[in-house]
Amino acid sequence: MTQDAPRHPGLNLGRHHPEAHAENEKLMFGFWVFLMSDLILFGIVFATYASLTNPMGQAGGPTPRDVFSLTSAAMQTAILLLSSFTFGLASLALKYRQPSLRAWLAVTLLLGLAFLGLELRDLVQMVADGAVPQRSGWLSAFWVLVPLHGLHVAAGCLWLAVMLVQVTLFGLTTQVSTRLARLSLFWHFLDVVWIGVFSVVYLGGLA
Amino acid sequence: MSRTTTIGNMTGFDGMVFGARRAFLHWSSQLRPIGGAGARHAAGLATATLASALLFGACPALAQDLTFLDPAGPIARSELDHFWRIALISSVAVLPVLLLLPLIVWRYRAGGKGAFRPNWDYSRQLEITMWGVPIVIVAILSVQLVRNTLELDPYRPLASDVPPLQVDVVALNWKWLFLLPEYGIASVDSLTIPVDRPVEFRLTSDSTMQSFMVPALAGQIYVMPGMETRQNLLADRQGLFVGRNTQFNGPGFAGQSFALQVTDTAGFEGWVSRLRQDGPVMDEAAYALLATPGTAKDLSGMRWLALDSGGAFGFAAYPDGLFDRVRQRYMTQLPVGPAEQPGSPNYAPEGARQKDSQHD
Amino acid sequence: MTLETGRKELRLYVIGFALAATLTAVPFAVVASGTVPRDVSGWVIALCALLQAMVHFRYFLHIDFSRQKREDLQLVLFSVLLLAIMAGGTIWVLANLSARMMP
Amino acid sequence: MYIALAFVMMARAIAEAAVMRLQQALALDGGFLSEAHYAELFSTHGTIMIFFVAMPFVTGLINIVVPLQIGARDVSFPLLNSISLALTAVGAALMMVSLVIGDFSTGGWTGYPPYTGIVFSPGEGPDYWIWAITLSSVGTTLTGINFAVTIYKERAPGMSFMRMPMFTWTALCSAILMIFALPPITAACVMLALDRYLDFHFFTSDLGGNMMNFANLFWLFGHPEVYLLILPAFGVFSEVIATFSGKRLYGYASLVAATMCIAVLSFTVWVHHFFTMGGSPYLNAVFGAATMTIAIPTGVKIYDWMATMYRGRIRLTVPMVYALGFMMLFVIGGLTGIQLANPTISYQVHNTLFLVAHFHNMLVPGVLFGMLAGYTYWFPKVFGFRLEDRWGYVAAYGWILGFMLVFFPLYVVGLLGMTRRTYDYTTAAFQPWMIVSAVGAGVVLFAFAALVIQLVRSIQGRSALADTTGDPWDGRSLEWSIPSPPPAWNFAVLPEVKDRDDFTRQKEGGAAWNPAAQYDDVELPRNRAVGVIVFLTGTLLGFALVWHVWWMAAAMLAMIVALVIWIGFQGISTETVSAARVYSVDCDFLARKRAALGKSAASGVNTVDPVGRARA
Ligand code: HEA
Ligand code: HEA
Ligand code: CUA
Ligand SMILES: [Cu+2]
Repeated sequence: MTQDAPRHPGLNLGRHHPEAHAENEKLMFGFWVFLMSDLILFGIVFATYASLTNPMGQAGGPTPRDVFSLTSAAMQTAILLLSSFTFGLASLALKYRQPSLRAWLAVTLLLGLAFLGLELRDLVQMVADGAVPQRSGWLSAFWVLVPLHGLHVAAGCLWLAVMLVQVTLFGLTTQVSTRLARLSLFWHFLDVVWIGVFSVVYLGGLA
Repeated sequence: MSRTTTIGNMTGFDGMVFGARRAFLHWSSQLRPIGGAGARHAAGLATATLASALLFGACPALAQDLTFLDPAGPIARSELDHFWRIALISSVAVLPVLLLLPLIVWRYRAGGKGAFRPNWDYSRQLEITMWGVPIVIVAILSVQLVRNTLELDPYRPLASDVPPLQVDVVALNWKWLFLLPEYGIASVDSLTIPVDRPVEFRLTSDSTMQSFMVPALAGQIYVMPGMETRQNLLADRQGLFVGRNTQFNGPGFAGQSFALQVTDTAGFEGWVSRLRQDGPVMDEAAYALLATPGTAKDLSGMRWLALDSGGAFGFAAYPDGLFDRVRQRYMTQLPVGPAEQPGSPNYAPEGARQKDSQHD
Repeated sequence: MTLETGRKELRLYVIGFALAATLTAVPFAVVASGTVPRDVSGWVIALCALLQAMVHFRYFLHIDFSRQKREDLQLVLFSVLLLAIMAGGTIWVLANLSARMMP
Repeated sequence: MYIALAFVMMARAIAEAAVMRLQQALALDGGFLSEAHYAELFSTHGTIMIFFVAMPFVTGLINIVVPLQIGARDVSFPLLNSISLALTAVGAALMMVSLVIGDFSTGGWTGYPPYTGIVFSPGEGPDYWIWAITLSSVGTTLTGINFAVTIYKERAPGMSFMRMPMFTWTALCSAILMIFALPPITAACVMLALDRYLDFHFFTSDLGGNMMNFANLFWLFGHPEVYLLILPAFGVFSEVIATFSGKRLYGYASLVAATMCIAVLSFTVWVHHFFTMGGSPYLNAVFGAATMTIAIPTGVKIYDWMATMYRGRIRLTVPMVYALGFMMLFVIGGLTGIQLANPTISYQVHNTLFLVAHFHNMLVPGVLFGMLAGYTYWFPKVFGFRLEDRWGYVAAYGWILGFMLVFFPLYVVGLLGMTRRTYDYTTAAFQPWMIVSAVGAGVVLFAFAALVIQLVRSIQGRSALADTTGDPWDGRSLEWSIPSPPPAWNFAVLPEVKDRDDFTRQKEGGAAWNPAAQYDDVELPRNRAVGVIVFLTGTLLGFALVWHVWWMAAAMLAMIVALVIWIGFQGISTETVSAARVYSVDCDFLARKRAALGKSAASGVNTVDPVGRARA
């Protein structure tokens, strides 16, 4: 029983990885604290964005209605949410040491890349429309907020790729399992931040 | 204000401090390490505190024209009252520390008389006092604070039978431009206002963020490009007061002050009519030139200003709506580049140069 | 036993996913329809976002009220408190200042 | 390491402070510095003192002391620790480079745009400021995470939160502030950089930028920052006062509660730094009142320390002199802080030297004295010998007197209307005060020299000052139960904690210094060169960004990413210390300990005899 007792946030590894389960306690807690610090960073950028989303901040330049597409935002949201789910399946596969682990990780990676692709497409379109960060305070904030999240997702994708290599090379060693556990926290956390992005930026802007 | 007279006083102070230091060094060299010397240490601490308190007793004459310690209007007076009141109320919690601490150190020093109770670490009553007293004092202070803050809101027009004098202020590097819409005149680094008549300042900046203050009359308020802040004040005493920018904005900052003359109505009207008669007319190009970085003194070489008295100067007229235009310049759809921002080292107003040569 | 808990955990992910998807779909639908008045849609968006964040924390990040996780829950709540103070405060302060500086 | 860095940077910042004071003493109608030079001086002085003296000092002290106090072998993540240190060092290195190549910012430590924007400061100065702060702030955030995890997860068995020493408590609160208060400054600096480099419009005057947001974000960080610095100082004073009063800390629970209150409240008051921006009176009143509430927990702390001394046996050692100087002076600074918390008073004295006097009154007797007390107090633990006393006393009293002479006059001239950051003035009435102040700076400089002399003398006389007991002060917490300097593994056997002042309990119960029943192997992390690499790449990155050397910046960024991935492929490298080795070192220490106790009891001189005192 005690072996199964959760020691940290996220999915616990439990008795199937006794050593990693114990080892994970302070690593996961530390990572969790880091994420909370990151959350504040996002909060600051969100607040800046919100305070510039007004005619004064837009300085006569493009407004949300001019540059956002609800469809694209919905697609990105759907993809990211789905990737959270597939990462969940990967976590379960990890916990019970099932061979499907790598497949789910790969699916998640592909979804992440698809998300980034769509976001990039939107950004390129915005540049074409003249909605560049140099145009207004509001656009400056947009170009920091959304790409900041995108950068996190890109880092997550890179990390996923590295972990796929490591799982293949080293197998589910203690270190690899604890890293995967942290990556899963990171990935789910990014999805939580995305809730803020689509609610504040896209839905708030288009409502 | 000459330099030499002040230096003259210096030896007195200097001697005093150096004497104190020598005595202190002598005394501290006699100290012995750890333990036993407790008494002397406590006494030393007290003397050190006392010595500096005495230094302040010998306070030299106040700089009368630029401090709220000698207020010339109801706002500054109220701020000064508040200042002392807060100090007094807070002292109720702070003084006991200053008084009791030396006593405790004396009594409970190693080898002193106080009883030693190494495991005493809690007393309910003491605990309640420790939290209770500051809570009560902070509550009292907070009531004072809220009342005072609401009352002295710089935006609040002052009650008076006379309508307020409207003054628009544009902060430049490193000078102050005053516009009096009622009279159509403008002045740089000097302003005259009538006594006992409220003045309402509207302020904006055509350069960096600055802070406008006339300490003897009222506190400060920030002045920012593209924005308008306000300050209401009233002088109830005649005199010459200093106002200045308090927010650092580059070389020239130290000299960015202005003279505020408070006179009776006749004096004020005299000032207005003198400017109307003798002052040059400011047009857009002249404003652009005026806005170039530099102090008023730096500008006094410019002949078109037709200066007769040193430093400060004024204009018989200024372009209509100048204040609002300056403010709105930053609020358009167009970028305002360094060449168009007067405080910038890269400021290059078109036509301003011609202006000066025209008048040569 | 293992398989059973495994299945239970899987079910949690599925429930979480379904809830999250619904809570996403609702505000998107509200905005897409374009018929809901602005202030109502604003509230719907905010409420759904809040609920969805809680769903993610509960089902994906596995934060709940059980004893062992109290430390983590405290950390999250503390962070959210500070986030509210800092982000909310920023918005308030800037709105207040801007309002006073528009003539 | 952190402390060595702090020391070097301090030497520069002090020299700058002395030059500024001299300038102002002579500055009636001019002086010897140009205005631009003076501006660079106060900017570097403020930036260095806060970010590269006070912060590393605090961090270094926590790093050394906390693992010892909680009975741990090290901080949780030693590798991360070396990376944080490297990032702090990067910032310091950039500050130093700016001395030689190009100019530093003239915008003060607060760096408000639009003055620091590209329009008004087209040079490289603000870029130095931005990158020095950005890179070191990332390091500080990571440090905070490391400390928080260490304190949460590495405590010795039995050490519940309410048995933690006060210093560890304050370290925990500081860590929390590092984690949550640094992101705003990181964000603000990056936004300012984007404004400057890529023509964004966060804080510009035109196109919808909002310069007020910078002030807002800066103080969202800046205010918690000053409490981040003062809390560990409070922790040091708690330890020092309890130890040298020979008494349990009075009101431990109150002190813990007060510390937490201060940490949380510090996030709710930032607007008091810009009451004069023109916010509505309601806004100002709310934040003014919130600010005042901090006086309550702070007052409780002061009273608790007084009650700790009350009924104690006060030994006036050097750290204790700092503690007393702190208490007397700090309450005066607190009183002026309360005055500043009133918006209407702030309208008058904001941006004047009254404000400068207030914050030095908190930073010097508070933070600096705290750090100096901590330095004197824990020096023997770290180096194995005590600091010599005589010059220590000279320094301590010199600081107290010098501080008063420098800064009390500034209160007066501030009230008289002299603004901060002015290199000259035309009002003759200021000058006498300025001269007193300059003389004070001389005393401070002398006190600093005394510290250096003290250090040199102590190193020369280290055999006489050697601390063989590991417990030179009759300490109360666990760090005093182990040898000085501690072995790499700190504790031979992780202690079992049963009381708040656990070491005192052991001594009183005769349980101290007993060999353990069983010794085990100890695993220690192996040193890696990662810190050095991060330092080099980070410094080059910052330099490349300041001077717009894009290829170098890109290369360094790529290198950092590669480094992270490379670390990811390394196994955890540890080395094992055998149980036999641990056992023999411990036995050695215990034997020396017994010998030392016997000797000092016999000679009867003024060295501390911990056991005798505790039993008396
Ligand atoms: C921790 C912070 C700190 C400390 C300790 C000090 C210490 C001092 N400061 Fe400073 N100061 C600031 C932070 C600090 N200051 C800040 C933030 C500003 C604002 C900048 C701005 O405007 O933006 C400022 C500004 C400032 C000004 C500019 C005022 C103006 O606006 O015109 C002046 C002018 O004289 C000044 C003077 C001094 C002096 C004489 C000291 C002296 O008291 C002391 C000199 C310091 C020392 C001598 C160091 C002592 C340390 C040790 C001895 C430790 C020893 C270490 C070991 C043994 C390991 N300070
Ligand atoms: C370690 C640093 C430190 C500390 C501890 C403090 C502590 C406090 N500070 Fe200070 N402060 C600074 C560093 C610090 N400050 C700096 C660096 C700046 C300016 C930076 C810049 O502009 O460059 C600044 C500026 C500053 C301002 C802005 C002023 C302005 O720009 O106009 C204000 C205003 O409210 C303020 C208030 C306070 C208050 C109320 C406290 C309180 O925490 C004090 C509490 C303590 C006491 C009150 C004393 C003990 C209590 C008692 C004995 C019992 C009870 C007392 C009462 C009930 C009154 N500070
Ligand atoms: Cu200041 Cu708008
Ligand atoms: Cu503050």
